Amino acid sequence: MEYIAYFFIVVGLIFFLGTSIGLLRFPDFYTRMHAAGKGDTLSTVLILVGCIFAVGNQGDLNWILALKILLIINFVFIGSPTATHAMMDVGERAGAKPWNKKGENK
Amino acid sequence: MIKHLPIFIVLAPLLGAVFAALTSWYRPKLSFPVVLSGLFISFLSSFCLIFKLLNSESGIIHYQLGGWGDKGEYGIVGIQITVDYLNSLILTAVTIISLLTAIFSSQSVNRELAGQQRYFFALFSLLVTGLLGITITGDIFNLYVFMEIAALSSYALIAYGKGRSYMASFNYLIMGTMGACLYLLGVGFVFVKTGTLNIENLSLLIPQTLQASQAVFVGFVLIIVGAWAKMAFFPMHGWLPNAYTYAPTASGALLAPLATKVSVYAMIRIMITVYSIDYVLKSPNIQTAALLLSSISILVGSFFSLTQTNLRKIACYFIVSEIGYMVGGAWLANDPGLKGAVYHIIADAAMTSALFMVIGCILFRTGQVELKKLDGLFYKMPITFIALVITMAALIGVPPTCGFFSKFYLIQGAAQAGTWHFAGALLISSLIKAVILFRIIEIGYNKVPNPAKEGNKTIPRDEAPLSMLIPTLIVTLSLIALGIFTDTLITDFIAKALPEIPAP
Amino acid sequence: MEDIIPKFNYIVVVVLMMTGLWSMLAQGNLIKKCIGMAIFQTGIILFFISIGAKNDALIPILTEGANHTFDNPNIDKVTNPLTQILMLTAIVVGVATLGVGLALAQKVYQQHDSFDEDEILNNQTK
Amino acid sequence: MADLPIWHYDTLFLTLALLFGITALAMQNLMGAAIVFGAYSFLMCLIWTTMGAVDVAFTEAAVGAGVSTVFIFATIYNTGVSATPNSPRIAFKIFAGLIAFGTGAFLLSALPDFPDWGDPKSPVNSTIAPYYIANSITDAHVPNIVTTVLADYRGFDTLLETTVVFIACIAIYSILRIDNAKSKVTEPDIITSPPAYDPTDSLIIRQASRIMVPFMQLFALYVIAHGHYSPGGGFQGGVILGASIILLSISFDLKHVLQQWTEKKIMILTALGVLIYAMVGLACILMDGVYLDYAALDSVLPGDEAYARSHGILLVEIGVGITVMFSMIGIYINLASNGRFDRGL
Repeated sequence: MEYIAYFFIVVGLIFFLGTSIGLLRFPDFYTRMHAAGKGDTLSTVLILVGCIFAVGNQGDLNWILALKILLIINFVFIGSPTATHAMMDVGERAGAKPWNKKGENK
Repeated sequence: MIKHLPIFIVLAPLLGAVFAALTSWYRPKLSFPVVLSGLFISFLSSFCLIFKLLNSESGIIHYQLGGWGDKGEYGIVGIQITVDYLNSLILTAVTIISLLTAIFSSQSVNRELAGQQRYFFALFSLLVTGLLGITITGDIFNLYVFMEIAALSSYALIAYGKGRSYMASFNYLIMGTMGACLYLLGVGFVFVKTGTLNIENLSLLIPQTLQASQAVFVGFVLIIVGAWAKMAFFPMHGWLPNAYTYAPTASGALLAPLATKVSVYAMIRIMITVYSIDYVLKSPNIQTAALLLSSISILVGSFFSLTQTNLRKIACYFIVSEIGYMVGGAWLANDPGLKGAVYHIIADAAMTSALFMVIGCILFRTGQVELKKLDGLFYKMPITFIALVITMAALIGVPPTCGFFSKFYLIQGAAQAGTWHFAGALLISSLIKAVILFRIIEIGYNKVPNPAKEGNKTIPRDEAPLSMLIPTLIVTLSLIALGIFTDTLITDFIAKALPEIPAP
Repeated sequence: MEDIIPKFNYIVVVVLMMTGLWSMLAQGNLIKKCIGMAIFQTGIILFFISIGAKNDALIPILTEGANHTFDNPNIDKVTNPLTQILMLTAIVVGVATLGVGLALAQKVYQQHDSFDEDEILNNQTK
Repeated sequence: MADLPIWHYDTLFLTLALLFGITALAMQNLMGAAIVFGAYSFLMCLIWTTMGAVDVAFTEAAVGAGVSTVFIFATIYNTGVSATPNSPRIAFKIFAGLIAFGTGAFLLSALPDFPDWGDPKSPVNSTIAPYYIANSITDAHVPNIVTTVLADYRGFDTLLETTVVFIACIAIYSILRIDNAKSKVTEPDIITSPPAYDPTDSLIIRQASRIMVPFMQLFALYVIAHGHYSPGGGFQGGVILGASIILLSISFDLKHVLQQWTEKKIMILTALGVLIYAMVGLACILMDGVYLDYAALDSVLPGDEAYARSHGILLVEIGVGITVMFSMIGIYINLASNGRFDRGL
């Protein structure tokens, strides 16, 4: 049980690392938000799944806590992409131009 | 019900405010009487408590909220409110002045804030709740919460003045929050070493076992500086003149006499009860600094009042100088000095209240209080003018009024402690106030306007309405009454309230 | 180092509070003043919470456990609840003050079209 | 060194929090400063959780990071000021810096006198606090000691704290609303038609918040009702309830919210919560107890004295929740619409 928890959490952290790198290295607003939106959601969900197993007591799952964490996952799943979408929307209205191959960020 | 009197002092204005806030949506006219009755109940409770106190043997009345009292080794676990000789007087003064100010302000609020007075009286009552709470509480953290109640409602009351009052109120908010934060931090420093918040338990702990603790000392300085910021003591006085000048008449008349005085009370309470006179005397650096600052504060307030042309601004700078009197008197830390300081809290509350009420009356009839434009005031509003002269005489310290006696004690204290700069500052400020009084008399009495210019034979009498004039007169006459009963006040209350003070 | 680490939180508290204090005094911008005020307050809250913390202690919610029963809790292993209550009050007072400050700042902005203290002063004296 | 628990996360978190705080103050862009301030508050939540102060962390997450950041946004949005040039008052800034530095040095002079971090035998932890830990169950049957102390032992503080929130609400109302509604306080126009669909508003956001809001409200009610056994209580629940309505008014528009919660309703309910709390206290006096002594209510509430206290705590928490919820909504609406009650963020 413990190893499953470690597995999920480590994978989540790897995705988090990817998100951070993407947020820093991608060329324009939209791709950066893409990295933040997708990577962030997935890694949070993975870490929370890891938490379900981590709080289990010697091989037994604590079902009520697991249910609560599942609810949290549900809300992260709804909330995080919506927030990203809202920011994208505002960014487009504010006039952020997508990057193109010529390397001009205008 | 007698047992519950202490809580009703605070609870009545609080409930009055809540009911006023509710009724303002259904019967806006009702909110004023609701607030008034709340203040009246509070006044009655505090008045009855004085008699109960005089009859009690211990000279102190406790009320433990929630029934959580002394639990042996743990000390007092709940919040306790206490009434003793020191604060019973101030409670009564606060309730009387707020009741009179409420009656006084009904007309001016109706005129100045026509159609916008929703919540004005609710906030008025909440401010009184805060001030009474600061005075009555026996718990240093509870005091902080009451401080914030008073502060938040006064920001709103000042902001009712529109125009420049918003910026004045914002500056007050920054300064007031800074003061409250420093106070809270000081409470934290005391709490680290004592683990209790109850004033009585602290007064047993600090003077005996924690004399040498640096943390407790830092806490002491922080609490005092926080209280100074709240009361507009010298380096932190910048917010006061603007805030009180641009506030509406009614807010000014309530805030000016009470808000700063209650902070002075809080400072004295911390000094003599939580810490002790001994502790104050053993930190001579702070004492010297405080005395020097109070002298500067008195002089700065007085000189700035000379340069102003607006009667309200002059009155505001008077407050700055009067704060110097009280802080200085308290920090002299000898018997006459402390007596003078405590007596001056009450005397100055009455004097400032009278001054702002008179100014309110003049504002109500003439619409401005520029000194130049007050010519012939005596002929137009004779009663108001006489009240103004009596109030100014009290501020100068002319014998039958209360101002004389407080000054007498303060100068005596300064002489005993050998701080001549403080005595000198007191005398100079009296002189400057006398100059201003003569200027007012010259403008108001000697400059007779020519009535024929407006086609009248005589100057028309135009006094403020009775609902404003009567409270003004009551407060003004109380200045003389306080002076006459000085002896009773000092021996029956103030002398009993102060601890034994070691002879120099 | 041995002296500093056990008291590191106090040092952070003091630095935080003094940044807040400086910001309240020196910043010209009204909103920045409000943020500085909030940071000052969080500094104080952090101070109170750290004096109430205990080594290896549980949260102040009693549960039936191994060395821990409802009726006879192990007092050294439960965090001090008192400082937490005080700070709950302080947080709420803080947000109330922040709200009033922001409302006043909006009003000032309406009049002077600026959040900068110097500009406002210039406008007023004109 | 390793045996000092502060070494684990707290040193890192504290340093980070310090950096965030200074960044928030140093940023030229006001919107950025507000966002960094929100992040700073979240870090503070983490620090407090590691120190065992879950209720405080919960409140800070709801109040500090959530609502007060929204308040700052609303102000910035309303005035349209995003960045400000640094005002050139160098001399004054240095002077203020000296004051702050001097104060800081003075505060640090007390450092050697402080107990070490986490010392269970320090005066704070060994004077009154053990009473609360030892007697919370016997006095009130409430395992969450914070709730007991908050609403019972120091219940008067909490009454006043609720009053502070109430004052903030009516103060902001009278500062912003009354003046902007010009000479006369008027009822907002009764909105009869449903809000017109605004094509710039995203359907996704609306649907997502439509799903979230009921869950938020359910969770808030759980927090209030379950405050005896888990972190939370009237304040936290009230703020979350308020935040759910604020979310609605951000993702839809203000008119939509004002249809259900008119100005009058909001302001009356704000006062009502304080009234409930104060009246529970008065009821105790009428039943021969002292003010706020819920044990006196045992003849009307079920159970013995300890259970009467437990139920009394629940009653006042409900009052607190009502006041806090509607105060937060009222403050938000006033700040976001500059007192005009026409459009929100």
